[in-house]
Amino acid sequence: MRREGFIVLIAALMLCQGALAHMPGADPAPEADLGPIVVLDNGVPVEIGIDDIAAYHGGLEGKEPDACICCVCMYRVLLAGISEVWGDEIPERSDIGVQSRLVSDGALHTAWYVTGIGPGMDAGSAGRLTLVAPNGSALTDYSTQARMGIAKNRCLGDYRFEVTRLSTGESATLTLCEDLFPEGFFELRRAVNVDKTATEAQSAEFLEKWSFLRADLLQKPDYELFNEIEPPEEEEPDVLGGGVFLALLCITGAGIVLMGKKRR
Amino acid sequence: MNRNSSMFTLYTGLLGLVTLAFGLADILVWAGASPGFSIGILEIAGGDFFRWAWGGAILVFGGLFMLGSLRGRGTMEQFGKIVLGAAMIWIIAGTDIFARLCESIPAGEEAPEFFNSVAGFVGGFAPPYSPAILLLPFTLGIVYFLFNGRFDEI
Amino acid sequence: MADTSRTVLMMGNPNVGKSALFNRLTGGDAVVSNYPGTTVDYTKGVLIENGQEYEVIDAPGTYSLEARDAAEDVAVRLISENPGATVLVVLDATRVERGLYLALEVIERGCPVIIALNMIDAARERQITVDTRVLQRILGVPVVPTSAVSGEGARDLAGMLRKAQKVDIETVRARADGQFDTPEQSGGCTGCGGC
Amino acid sequence: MALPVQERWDLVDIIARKTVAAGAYRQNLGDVLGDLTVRPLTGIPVAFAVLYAFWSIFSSFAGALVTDGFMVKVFDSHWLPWLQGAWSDPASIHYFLFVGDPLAENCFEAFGMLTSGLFVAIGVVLPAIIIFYLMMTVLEDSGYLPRLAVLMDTVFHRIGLHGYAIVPVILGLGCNTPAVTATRVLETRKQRFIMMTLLAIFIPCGAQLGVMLEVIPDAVGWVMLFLLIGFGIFGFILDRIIPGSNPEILIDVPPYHWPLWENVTKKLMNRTKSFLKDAVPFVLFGVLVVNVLYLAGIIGALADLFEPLFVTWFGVPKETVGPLVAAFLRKDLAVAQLSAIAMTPYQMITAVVLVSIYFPCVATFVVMLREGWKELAAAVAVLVATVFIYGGLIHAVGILMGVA
Repeated sequence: MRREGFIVLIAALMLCQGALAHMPGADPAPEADLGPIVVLDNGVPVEIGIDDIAAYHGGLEGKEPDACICCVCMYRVLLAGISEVWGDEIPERSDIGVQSRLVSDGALHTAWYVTGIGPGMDAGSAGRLTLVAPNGSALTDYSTQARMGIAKNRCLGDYRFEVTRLSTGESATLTLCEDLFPEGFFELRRAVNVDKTATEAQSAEFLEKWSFLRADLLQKPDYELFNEIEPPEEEEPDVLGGGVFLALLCITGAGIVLMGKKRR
Repeated sequence: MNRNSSMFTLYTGLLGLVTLAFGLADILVWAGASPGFSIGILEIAGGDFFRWAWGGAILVFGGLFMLGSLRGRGTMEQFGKIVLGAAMIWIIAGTDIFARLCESIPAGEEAPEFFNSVAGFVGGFAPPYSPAILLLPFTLGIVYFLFNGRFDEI
Repeated sequence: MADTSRTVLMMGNPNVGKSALFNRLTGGDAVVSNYPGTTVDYTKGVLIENGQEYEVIDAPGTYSLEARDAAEDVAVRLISENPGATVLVVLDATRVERGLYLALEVIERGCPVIIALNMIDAARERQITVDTRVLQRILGVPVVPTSAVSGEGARDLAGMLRKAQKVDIETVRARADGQFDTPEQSGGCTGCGGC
Repeated sequence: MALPVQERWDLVDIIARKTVAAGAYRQNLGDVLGDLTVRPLTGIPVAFAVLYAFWSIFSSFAGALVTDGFMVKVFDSHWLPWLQGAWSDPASIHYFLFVGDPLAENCFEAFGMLTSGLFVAIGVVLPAIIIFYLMMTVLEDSGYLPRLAVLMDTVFHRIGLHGYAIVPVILGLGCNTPAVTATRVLETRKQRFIMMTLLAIFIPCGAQLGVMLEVIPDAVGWVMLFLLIGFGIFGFILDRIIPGSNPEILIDVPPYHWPLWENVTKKLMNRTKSFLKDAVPFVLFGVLVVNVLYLAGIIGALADLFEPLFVTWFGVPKETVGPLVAAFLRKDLAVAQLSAIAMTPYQMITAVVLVSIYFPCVATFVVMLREGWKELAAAVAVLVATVFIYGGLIHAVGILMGVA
């Protein structure tokens, strides 16, 4: 091996390492294997992944792409809801109606992005989004202040959604399971985010619980997230098929052994 | 003897072709031509590189060995190639069956007990099967010749 | 009981079944595999036959005593460290020539030698016949056909160990050159070559 | 008294002519198969098939059946809760050393000597070693191994070795200690040094394979690929750098025969026993020592010291530095520890490859020392250089492929 070549190689290596030495030190979201939401935009299929949502939400907030809990939650609602209502069909954007009691920015932006209503999108058609107040009436004031007022007292009941197929009126209601939320999550949230009375330890605890919740929302199957979705049925083992196979295997094996013995 | 010989040639030729085709199908499904497929009791799941791409390649070679044995006259070497081709099928099918066996003895992670129920164990061997397992009964002819030492007649 | 233990050194080409034969003789557990060079170091074991205790050493396989690699080195060292030892040369009955070369080398060193014609069953299967009687007459040392795999001949071999002979290479050459063009039928005794 | 070589051969010839008669011999199927499996055109596919069978059976038996099927359950839902309940005083030092994390829910993440140490040794590594040696023995006794040696001869010649180098390589996949002894099948000091060094660096032992299979089943293929490539590259370089000769040898191929059941079981017993005796104490003891070092803050200090190197040069997250440093003493558990850290798949592969090419275990050190301390020192020097260069190289490849 020529020495020059070797030196060049090492130098190239060094440069490579240097170029990537400064990676953003953010806590990476856990790997998730979520299928994209597929909708038709005037007949053209559009695939929407969680990364697109993160980018849109981050963009509206003027921040780095970020998939917060509310984004992920609404994403899973739409994914599950569309498959519940439409089955294998692909919905047209304008046919999707969403009702949400979760009124946060993340949920709003995600629903906007999927239904094509939101600002900064050149969607050809758009669905309908309704935010619902805790008392059950439709919210009319979508301003940040109004929504913040509601969001103060966030509780489990706010995680209630309805996905509707506007053309037929079919709909599916989805609520999050209670056991997803760690003990005292909402109290902690209020102390940290709303009242700002949290100690440093409490903030850290909240951050940890928050990360766990997000990981669950990203990774758990639908039936563990939503009360309305049943887990897939355990299949009964096919004893007959297996029995036939094993019997054949044993008979043939014994036959071969016998044949071998006879030959000797 | 002559009749016997041409029958055997036909048999190995067909078996070789089918093995080759199954092997190629394994690789194609893995490469993404189809997201796994299943007809009747045949299933090619794809996905796993080791099982489907590597294992498929071994089936391809098994088929090629058998087809390769057709060239030339009936000699020991030809029969050796046929046996080697069949051995490739036996390796893949054997490891498939062994994997099923290993998976169906324990009860599974969720269950509290250690051993699987008898029904669960037997059910672990239910169809659908991989191509290599389906080829298994068709290699019995080769086993027959192997044990009878009659390969000099073919 | 001083000096009652004799040393038997097992030598032979690689992969002729020395270790398997060693296990048969001593009940030891030397590692046996079907490829040359499994034994890279020596293994010792004890064999008691007719009240005589033998210390058996299983040497690594060698083609000659020229010490070309680490394993042969060990073998050559063993033979020079145990000058009075009986050398049990193990031949592969399917490939007698190669083993004979080593056997002659050992004979030339003046060691008492006994030969085990191992893998005799494999030779039979391949229609190779080795005339043990003629071989033992020419060489002047006992030759015992064995099969370490089936255990055939192992007992005989143990019994013959005490009959190992020192021979002069020149007499071997003389016998090989002439006397046995028509092997004489010396009826009866086929047991030992030196008597 | 000694004859010249030629005369001796002449004498052999005469004697053989008088005693040996070869009858009409008909080739049997075994001979034909023996021949077909060394010819490259047919032999190489067969070798791939054998490797396939080897790995498939290994992972089915050690992974799916014994470890996942039974051992995980035994250790996680019976042994661990019992031990955590029975051992007094969770806050004490001895609790930390022997039981580890009082909140751990599985034995992999408890990191105590009697939890993780025992689980890895008995639950993960032992089944892997047993099935590995069983298959290895069958390969040996059937006579396939020398055929593999013939096939691999050309490849090994590129790195200055010859076909029989496959024997220590395959043995090394089980445990490096017997493999180092088996390097004596090679002729010269140079060859044996190359082999020993490559063994220590690039051949993961059965313990590591078992743990990898258990913790990161998807990445094992990539890790093995990187190790194989490294084996080739560094073998090639070492062959150029180290003085000495590479003699040609004649590979002797014995006929196939059926393995004898008693021989197989005897060998399996012996090898398993010597593994239990030689390696298991090291695993347990390694866990203990690392725990002590953690307590004393030494691992932390080393981690701080090496952090810049690991993070910028190898491209792995900073949390991995602690486990990577501890891996010097406890390779198998390091993989388990790594698996608990959030990182990209490529970083995981890099980290696991690093662990594999690190210092061999203490037992291997001891046998290498027996082969000569100069060799050991040189091997260690090569090792340090290799870890540095190859770790960086893998990182660079990742960057170029855009996945790092």
